[in-house]
Amino acid sequence: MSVRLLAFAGARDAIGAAELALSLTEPTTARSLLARLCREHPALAPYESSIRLAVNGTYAAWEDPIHDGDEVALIPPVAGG
Amino acid sequence: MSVRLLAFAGARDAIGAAELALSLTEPTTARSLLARLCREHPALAPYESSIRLAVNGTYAAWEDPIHDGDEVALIPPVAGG
Amino acid sequence: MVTLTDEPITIDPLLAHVSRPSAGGVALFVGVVRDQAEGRAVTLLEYEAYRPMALAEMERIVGELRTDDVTLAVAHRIGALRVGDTAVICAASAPHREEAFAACRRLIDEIKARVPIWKREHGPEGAYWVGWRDARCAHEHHS
Amino acid sequence: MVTLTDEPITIDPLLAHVSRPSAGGVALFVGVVRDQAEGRAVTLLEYEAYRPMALAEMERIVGELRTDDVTLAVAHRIGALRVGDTAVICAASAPHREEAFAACRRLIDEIKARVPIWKREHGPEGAYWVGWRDARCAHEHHS
Repeated sequence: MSVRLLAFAGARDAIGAAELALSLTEPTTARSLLARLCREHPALAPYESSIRLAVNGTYAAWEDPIHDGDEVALIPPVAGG
Repeated sequence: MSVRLLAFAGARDAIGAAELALSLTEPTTARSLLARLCREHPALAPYESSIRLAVNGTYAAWEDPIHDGDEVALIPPVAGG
Repeated sequence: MVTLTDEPITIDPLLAHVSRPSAGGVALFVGVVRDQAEGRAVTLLEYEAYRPMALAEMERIVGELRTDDVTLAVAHRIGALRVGDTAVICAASAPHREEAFAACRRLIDEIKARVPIWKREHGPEGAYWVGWRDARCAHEHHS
Repeated sequence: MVTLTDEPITIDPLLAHVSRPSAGGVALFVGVVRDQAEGRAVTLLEYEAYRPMALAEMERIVGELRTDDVTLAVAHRIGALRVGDTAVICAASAPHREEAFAACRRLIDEIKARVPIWKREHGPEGAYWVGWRDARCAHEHHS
């Protein structure tokens, strides 16, 4: 099972990539996916509690499951306007 | 002592004139001038409590004295915007 | 900036007037002639003003609401306006949106309460001055 | 009407979109790049968006706030903006000004809270993502 990960703004800088292909080998929720990314990318970890996840263009609840083929985005604090 | 009286909108219709020259023979306040106009123009009387007076382009307090040469305006409820 | 005119009014000159490098937000209000008023159809509104006092009162309101941070502008049109025509535009700029919204709201509220402008509504049932019928024998007393 | 563009944005298309014969008031908000932020000088703001989601989220917000009486429009610009450039315009029309102001205020508040747009501030002290520094080790917990 694989998902496409997008990272924006400060989250992109912390991960060092705007886009990653991730393989998931076990059932994963939005929360566990963010936790995994913070383990793999220590520069992201200090921001864990400030980042929201969007799945396929909609904010996800933390317990939402991630499915094969989903587009998952790391949404740091927004600053439009 | 004389003043120039201006009347607008419904007050002008009630008085039948947009402008009058008034002679004042005794000390007059904004309140007494309006009272006199309501006596002289019965069509204006039902509106007495809704009309404000302006003297020389500024809303007057009811006890303000009227002076020779003043421009006094009858201001019915305003409806701009 | 305060304008009272028989000509159509537009937003751009007001927006330009209130723009400041330190102002991050501009709130605007555009008052437009509606096709109805309290259930009655409206075809035309005739606006008239006590012109010198209307200008002076608008200047006084702007002077009262202006601060070091808040800049305001207002334009009011008079004459014969049809449905969809713009009667009034208010603009307020401020560093942040809260103050801009608050100042713009105050500006239009004060203008509607104080500026000597009247409108005669024309519809299928005839023409009359807005607010005049309700003013007859009002139960307020002078104080 | 929801617009996300790299080009300059202007009020007129939004005003035209929200105009209705029954709408007597239009409230607008124009968000402009300021010359400072929290005391720091600003020379340039680089806006970026997660474009498809930003558009979808703006549509969702407009859908939530729209009623039979209230019509809304929003345009957001992204890319490199200088001091004085317009970043966002919100418009809301309603029969009366109270609802128009309330809807416009809600619209810009929700946009700032929810739409995935970010800005990198450039000034004498370098460049950084607005809000990112403050997000480090924030004490909120996921729920």
